[in-house]
Amino acid sequence: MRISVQEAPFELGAESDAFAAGVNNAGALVTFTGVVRDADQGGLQAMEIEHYPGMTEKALTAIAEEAMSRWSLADALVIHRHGRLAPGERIMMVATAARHRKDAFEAAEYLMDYLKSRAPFWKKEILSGGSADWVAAKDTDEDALKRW
Amino acid sequence: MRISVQEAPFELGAESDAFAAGVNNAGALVTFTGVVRDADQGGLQAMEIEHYPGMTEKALTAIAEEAMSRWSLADALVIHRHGRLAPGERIMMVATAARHRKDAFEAAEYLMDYLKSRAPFWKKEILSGGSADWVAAKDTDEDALKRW
Amino acid sequence: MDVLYFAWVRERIGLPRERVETTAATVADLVEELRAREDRYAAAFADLSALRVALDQELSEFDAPLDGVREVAFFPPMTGG
Amino acid sequence: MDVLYFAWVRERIGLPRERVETTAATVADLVEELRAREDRYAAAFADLSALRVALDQELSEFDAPLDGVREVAFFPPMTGG
Repeated sequence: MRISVQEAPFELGAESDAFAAGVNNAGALVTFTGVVRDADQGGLQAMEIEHYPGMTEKALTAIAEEAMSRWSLADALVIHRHGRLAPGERIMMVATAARHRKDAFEAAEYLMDYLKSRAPFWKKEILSGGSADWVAAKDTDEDALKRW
Repeated sequence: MRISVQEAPFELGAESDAFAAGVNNAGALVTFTGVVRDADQGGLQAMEIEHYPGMTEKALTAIAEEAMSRWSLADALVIHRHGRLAPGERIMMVATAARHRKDAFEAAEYLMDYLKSRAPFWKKEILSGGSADWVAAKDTDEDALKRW
Repeated sequence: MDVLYFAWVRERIGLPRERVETTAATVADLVEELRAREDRYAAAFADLSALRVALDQELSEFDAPLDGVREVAFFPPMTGG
Repeated sequence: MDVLYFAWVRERIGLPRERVETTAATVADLVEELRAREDRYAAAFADLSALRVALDQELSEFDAPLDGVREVAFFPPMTGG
């Protein structure tokens, strides 16, 4: 299990290959990657991601450990960036490995649902023209937790 | 959208990077990779994957097109190998890209469920000692189609 | 018409494809003709619930008509992924 | 105790963290003390339903006791992923 909270970019391909190389006899690997997309109204210049150093690592570790125990995963990976990101940059990724695909998919969705709403990150959209808006939490993201 | 039925190995990382580079303004990327794991009783020497040339490509294309239309994906990728594979080798992968994670996850699971049970591939386990068994289809795989 | 066999159906019958001249109206009729040929066919087609059929590379049913069909394939349930 | 602010809570109050001497029994009591200080605090804490609190880096509730707590953090609902 690996948790990384980092400002630096990460390579999706290299991380996927390294994760796959580290697991033994897992039939199913799932990755999810989050990418900065344009604001709903367009004109996104940058996405600033604030976090709570110390708590972030603890929260992500607790979420990943819960996933590991619920689904007996062979392995799990969480990478989440903070700082200023341009549109198209990758924000974060999770990866899961399990014997069967159902476990790998469910655990990856669980990780995503929890890190959306329970890990201390806050996104701010910087728009062309200079205005900036904190991204509001969505009811649908909170609701997504109820299925687990 | 890309469908590849091939005997040659594929690189998970390189395919993931190429897929990610090809999509525009998709916030969510999901990959699933299937790996040859040991037989339940142990002692797997190789996995032989037979397929139905011609029908395989048609079936995978139809499944991917259905996924693209159901979830308005930005893109989808299906790679499936045939021939003789060693334990630990990658059998197949799918990738999906969408604005939101729910669509990317659901579409990837849909692709997997359908290509498990509706694409003309058959797996044979070659065991140490020389015996060989065709892998039986699982009721759970057939049942998985009912949710869509 | 061309008749194709895959996986253990191919192994039981002992060949991957053959040309079959038939006036069978449906897939089920064709199966009856094949079963009557030799034991290896009877063995391969003993339990239709364990078999699937494709007509011209589309999954179909055993009661489907063969009118105009050029390629019939028999195989066990698929195990891809 | 150390009190930390994140995202728009930090922006409204105008600083990321401060040292607060308090005898407040619960988080809600501490919020009342902070609100009474200045308008910028009153503005930041106007609607508690829009806020979350962590005690020593664990998510908690506004009615939780502060006994033994060294670090309190206030922030809006999280938007990671």
